[in-house]
Amino acid sequence: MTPLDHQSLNYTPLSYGQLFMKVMNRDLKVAIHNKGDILNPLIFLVIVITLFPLGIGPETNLLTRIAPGIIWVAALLSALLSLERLFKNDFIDGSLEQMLLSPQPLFIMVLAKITAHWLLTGLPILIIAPLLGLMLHMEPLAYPALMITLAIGTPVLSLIGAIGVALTVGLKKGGVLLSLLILPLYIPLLIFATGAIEAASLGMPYGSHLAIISALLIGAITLSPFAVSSALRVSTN
Amino acid sequence: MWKWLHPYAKPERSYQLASTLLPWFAISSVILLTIGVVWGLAFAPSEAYQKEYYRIIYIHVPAATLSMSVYMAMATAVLISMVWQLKLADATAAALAPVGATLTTIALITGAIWGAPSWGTSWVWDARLTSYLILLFLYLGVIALNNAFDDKALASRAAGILTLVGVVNIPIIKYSVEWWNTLHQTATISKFDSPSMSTEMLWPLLINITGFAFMIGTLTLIRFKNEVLARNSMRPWVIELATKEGIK
Amino acid sequence: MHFDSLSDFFAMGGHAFYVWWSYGITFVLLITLTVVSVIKRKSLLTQIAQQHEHEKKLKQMRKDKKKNES
Amino acid sequence: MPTSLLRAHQLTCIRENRILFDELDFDVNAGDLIQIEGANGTGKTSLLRILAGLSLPYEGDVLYGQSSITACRDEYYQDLTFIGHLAGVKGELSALQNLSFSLSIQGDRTDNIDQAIDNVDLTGFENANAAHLSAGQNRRIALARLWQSTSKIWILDEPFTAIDKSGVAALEQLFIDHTAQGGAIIFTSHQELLIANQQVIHINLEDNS
Amino acid sequence: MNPRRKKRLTIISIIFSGFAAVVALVLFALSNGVDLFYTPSEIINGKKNSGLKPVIGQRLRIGGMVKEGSLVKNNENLEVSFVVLDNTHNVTVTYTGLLPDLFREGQGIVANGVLGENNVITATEVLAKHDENYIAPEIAEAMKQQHDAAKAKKDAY
Repeated sequence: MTPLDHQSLNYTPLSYGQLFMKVMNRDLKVAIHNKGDILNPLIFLVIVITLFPLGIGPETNLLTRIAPGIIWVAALLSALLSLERLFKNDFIDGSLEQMLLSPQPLFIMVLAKITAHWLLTGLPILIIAPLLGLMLHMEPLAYPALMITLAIGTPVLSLIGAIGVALTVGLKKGGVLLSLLILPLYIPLLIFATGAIEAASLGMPYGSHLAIISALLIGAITLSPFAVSSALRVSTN
Repeated sequence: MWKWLHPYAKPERSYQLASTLLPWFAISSVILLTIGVVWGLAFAPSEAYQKEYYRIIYIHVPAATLSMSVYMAMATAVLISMVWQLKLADATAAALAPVGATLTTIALITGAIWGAPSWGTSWVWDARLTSYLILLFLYLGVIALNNAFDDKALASRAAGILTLVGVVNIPIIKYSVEWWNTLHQTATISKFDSPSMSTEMLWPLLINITGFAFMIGTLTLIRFKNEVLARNSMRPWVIELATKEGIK
Repeated sequence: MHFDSLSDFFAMGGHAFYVWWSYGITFVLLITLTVVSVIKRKSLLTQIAQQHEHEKKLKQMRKDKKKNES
Repeated sequence: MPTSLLRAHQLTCIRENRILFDELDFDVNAGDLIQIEGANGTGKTSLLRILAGLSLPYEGDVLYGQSSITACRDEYYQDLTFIGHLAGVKGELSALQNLSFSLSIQGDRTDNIDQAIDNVDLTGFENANAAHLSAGQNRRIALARLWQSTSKIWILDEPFTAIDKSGVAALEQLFIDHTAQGGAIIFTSHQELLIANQQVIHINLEDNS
Repeated sequence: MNPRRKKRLTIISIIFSGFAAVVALVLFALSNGVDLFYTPSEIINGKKNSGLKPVIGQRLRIGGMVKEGSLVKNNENLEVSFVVLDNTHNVTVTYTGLLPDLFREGQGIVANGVLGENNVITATEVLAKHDENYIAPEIAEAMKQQHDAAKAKKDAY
């Protein structure tokens, strides 16, 4: 029951892998208790996509043409909706503060939290994407491209979005600001993802589009954890 | 080597320095812009194909090139503030953002007006124009973050992170015309020894670019002084200044 | 002078609309930014002065209170 | 000559254009029990957050060893346990899960967690979700970390809030043990400590501004 | 290893390898071309690097010079057709609508449209692309004369 003599003797750091898994597992466990947080953005996505055929008329050719754009824009908006949760709850209950005070590298914990966020929001989009394609009469040739772009692209949504959330987490009215900060950064992803799907629907190769999206993903993985870490230290000040 | 700079790291001294420089910058910019604009509008010859409306170049090109330079200056100020913890660098970055946003808006609007007669469209979604639009959004985001926090120092650090993230966009804007086949032509004066422009057209353009640079300097100095005042509102010298000039 | 007459100058070879709009908008935007920045300075100084006055008053009140107590 | 663990150097804090404290200097030595005092809004919490490196001072520096804490975060945080206003406890997880998670990311001892749970009188509640426990119990989950702590410097913001009498006594005993072993504690509290023969250093922020 | 050094090493290696991967991917993408832009010879022979050929019904963007004397106007409606060429190949473009001010034979254009049979492109939009050169009319005239003179000289031999 007695603490410390020499702190450095007792201090046992986790390996980076252990730390990553610990944080990610905790976030997943917490999310299981808040099922609405996972389901609501997904339902939002489906509803937005339903609105398009209703709004512009169910003309098949037109829908086929704009399907990639609609799916991606809807995915983008639903990501935006779910992002707020990434750090907000932790900020409110003080566990974010404890993470900032940890002697272990913050960027690993941040990356773990973003990964958990993607597993909870990006992955479900990927799973229901074929259904969305059907609703919009998407060109059959384009399905593989849709799946691949979503698989590489949705992590980018979480990674870049995390920067915006981290910057605004301490603010009372961060929501609108968040979209102003993040949506412009999403534009390149949107352009190349829809470009790839469009190329695929014409039976053309889309490898170079995928290369650009992969470059975005790798760039985001590299930079985002550090940007998020320093942003968190600023905005919780 | 940097010793002479040291006194200017104090807010009061740099405020005074800005006040001394301000009239010179303002006068230079007014003179240069008057010469450049009058020359460009009235005396420069018309262009072989675009006739008279090519004269938009005399504001479009300075605004466009300098708005990117302003962004780079802002990013440099952010880096300086992060590495050396210089509060004045924060003030500089915050002062630059609205100036850069205005220039970007000017570049986009004049570009759209120019595109209508020459290309046959005001706007195309090609790489150059899109990345330029993103630049405007980045500026707006930086301004919004600067205003979102009550504490100026915090606001600057938050805006600084976004500024650095956005630097990725600058090479994309710059090289978009070469990497992609955009409708936008490549740079006219990328090489000074043989610019792709007749000399009697080039001179007013160069004068106008310098004039715009001084204009930017003027506006930045005015805003820089404001930022220094706002960030040091507790200091006796600011209070003294405020009681002298503030209450009417 | 490149143009033959003043009206030629204003007509800009039939493209007056494009040229004058560009220059006009640029002028308006730059002037607006200048004016806003200058006004900002005035309001900032006023605000700082007012805050200072307010604090002076508060300090005086505290002093008076202490005097009365003792 | 006592060993200095932490030094506040010329700390100035400004919030909403109000100077909370100005050029504050003090040393935190091994064995010190420091109570920060002052009325509401005098900047107690701000000071603690600055000392923990969560906020930046307007001017001045907090030194750990020879260097500023922002320059040696990792080393400093090995040596620091901070418990703020917020418990940092997830309502969705059990007391045990909460405690073991925060111990492992803080690099504290994770052996003997049951004993730590017992120290804060939570035996029997360890598997209940924290959301179903009372405010005092949530607070105790956070405080249980102190018994497992491997760090010398403790910064505690109102540690006695919502804690009952026996809890306060146990905590005070822990304070005595910790300082006796060369640790240092900086805390805020609206109540006087009950323990006798313990030298408490008082820093009053109202004197400063 | 000392934790601080371990952390620094991890950060540096992550950033370095990430940067290298990004550059490699972008270079790969650029070498293949990511846009829908084709020159006339690319429409006929496929893209230079990838041999990629557009398919009939594909929306694309074409760029090139308008061939001298190829512009045919239909006076009843605004339908026009013209030939776009680069160094080696020709492609016909048809378009209904007003042409931009700078459109003229011998000038560069960019058209958005759909590829049809026989490499005929039905354009939905024709835009004039002008280069980065700005020259006064007299000089343009002088250059043209010089050019013609050189040509005449060449023809004379």
